[in-house]
Amino acid sequence: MSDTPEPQSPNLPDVKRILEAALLSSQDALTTTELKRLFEQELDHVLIRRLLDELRDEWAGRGVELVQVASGWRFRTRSDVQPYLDRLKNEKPARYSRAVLETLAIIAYRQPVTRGDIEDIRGVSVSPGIIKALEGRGWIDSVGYREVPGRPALYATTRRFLDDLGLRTLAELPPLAELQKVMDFDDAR
Amino acid sequence: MSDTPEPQSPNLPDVKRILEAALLSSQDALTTTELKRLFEQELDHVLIRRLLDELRDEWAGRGVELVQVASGWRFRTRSDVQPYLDRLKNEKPARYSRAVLETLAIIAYRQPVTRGDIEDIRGVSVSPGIIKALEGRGWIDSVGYREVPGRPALYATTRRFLDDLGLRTLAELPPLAELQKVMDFDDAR
Amino acid sequence: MSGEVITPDVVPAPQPAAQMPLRLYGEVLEKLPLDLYIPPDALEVILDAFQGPLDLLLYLIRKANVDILDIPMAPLTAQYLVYVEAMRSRRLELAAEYLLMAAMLLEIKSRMLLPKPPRADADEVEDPRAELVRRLIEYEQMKAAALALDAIPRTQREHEWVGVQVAERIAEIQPTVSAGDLQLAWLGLMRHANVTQHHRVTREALSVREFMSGILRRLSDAGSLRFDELFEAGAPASQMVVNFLAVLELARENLIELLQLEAFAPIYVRHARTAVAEPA
Repeated sequence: MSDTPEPQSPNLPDVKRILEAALLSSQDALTTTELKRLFEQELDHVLIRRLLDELRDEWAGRGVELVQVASGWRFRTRSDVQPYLDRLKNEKPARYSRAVLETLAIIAYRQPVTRGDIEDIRGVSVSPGIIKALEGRGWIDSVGYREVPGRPALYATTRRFLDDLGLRTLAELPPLAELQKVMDFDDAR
Repeated sequence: MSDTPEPQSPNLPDVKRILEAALLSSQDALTTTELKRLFEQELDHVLIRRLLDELRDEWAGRGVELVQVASGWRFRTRSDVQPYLDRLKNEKPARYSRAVLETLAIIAYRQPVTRGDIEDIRGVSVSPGIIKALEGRGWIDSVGYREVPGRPALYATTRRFLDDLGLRTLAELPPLAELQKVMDFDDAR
Repeated sequence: MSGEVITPDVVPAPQPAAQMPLRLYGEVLEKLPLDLYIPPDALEVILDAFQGPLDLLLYLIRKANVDILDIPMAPLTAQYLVYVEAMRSRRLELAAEYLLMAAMLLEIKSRMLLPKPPRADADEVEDPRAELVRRLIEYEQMKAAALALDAIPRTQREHEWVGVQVAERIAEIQPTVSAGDLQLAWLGLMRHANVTQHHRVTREALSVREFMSGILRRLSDAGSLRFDELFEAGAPASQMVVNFLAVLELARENLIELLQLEAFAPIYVRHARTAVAEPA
């Protein structure tokens, strides 16, 4: 229904050019399925994937890189230019206290967990402000309730958490340290 | 926890790389004065300007272009990729106002009609914007003039109107006789 | 959420105790436990640095370099209690968890002192420290994980998302209209105007109207046409009839002129008074 002329079937260099423009201008990461929707003709997933890999290689060494995160493909600035970009920013990036980081780690590695679970592990009470800060950042959300008295909320990390950390899945989180010792201990007793 | 080291004085290729990353990631256009703030050492306006021109040339022919607008420099998508990017959007299209729909209905069912005819039926004046909107859409056009003072244009619906509505002929428009029944029914309750 | 966190690693190394003797539950501690001394003005800061009793215990254990799986309960408990006592004596607000842990440590210590029951299945006797050790290990794991998470480069700190402006739309998304919308619009009109009878249009009449528009459009292009040129040779009879009706209706509404110069000469059709200057 739009007045713009239907775009012609683009050739491969054009496809890559269009993929690049879409990824550079998108507010969010784009999956290969979404990227396929750019084109009228049916393009193969494998082809899109190959072109994305080519794009990633072409951008290597520049100030911006193409990365694959949990919710798809996205361009982001490379960390080595960040100190320059910081000079343009008025606010400093948020630094999180140990309490926030430990809470986040417990939710990330033990999800889904209730606030009570987090308190058991940390040995101290968890202030509502900590949960709110993580929710506000869009890194955790409540995914349900545990069916015990009080029906406490169960928290889990979000896709945005993975995106912001440049991870595709939770499996890419740093492995937990000292796990071996726990096993030894369990075996020993 | 990142104690990023103070960036070293960048060399020229790096300056260009940093300018590019800053412009690609900025929400707004950046002036050369703002761009100078990226760097600790004092860079010449002329130099920045030259690098921006180089960047613009390097991006020529891609799906995204570096442009200088009133508020500074910014990257934006080129208009020729727009039809592709539009496919990603799933915004709902706007709806026509009742005035537009009624005007269109009168032209469709009573064609050829003048603006005066439409006004007689609707009982209100028809703004030129409505006629323009329907002409712009390619749904109506002027097919002649009525030989009365002022020689008002006679409007009729176009082939494109039928195409866009999926009709082969005007006779496939909903019959008005049935409408009468609907109305009688509505009035009866 | 205070930004700067002082990790336990910055706790100053123990110094020779020359100050007042520390008291623990009323008794003067003759010998300071290893690694216990804290300069008085640093105490608050240091206690702030601990995330809770588990964190404090871990610090004591790691500092003493003992095996977490074989914690010497007596010295550990003593050290822990000194810290807690120091906090209390300084009227620092002491989280209840610290006292709870103190009670737990004392309980474990006392159970360790009891002779083991002479049972055949001695293997099955659980170490009183087991639960504490499990919790310490899990917490230490999470502590390390928190640091590891924080070390991952993240958006808004080491990276920015790229978001290039999308060029202004060339054509806005056009509203869609269905035939039903038109029907409803007409319905609304008729209801409003109450002129239904007058404007009733039949299916047949619509066809005529379509041909009327078509004829006018052709006349706009051609200027004038021979009457027979208005009819497509070989068209179905019904279409011919409708077309003819359209010509008559156009003439009746004075939208076209029919011209015949003499009898039996070709009839010409043109826009009504098209000869009058028409805007280009």
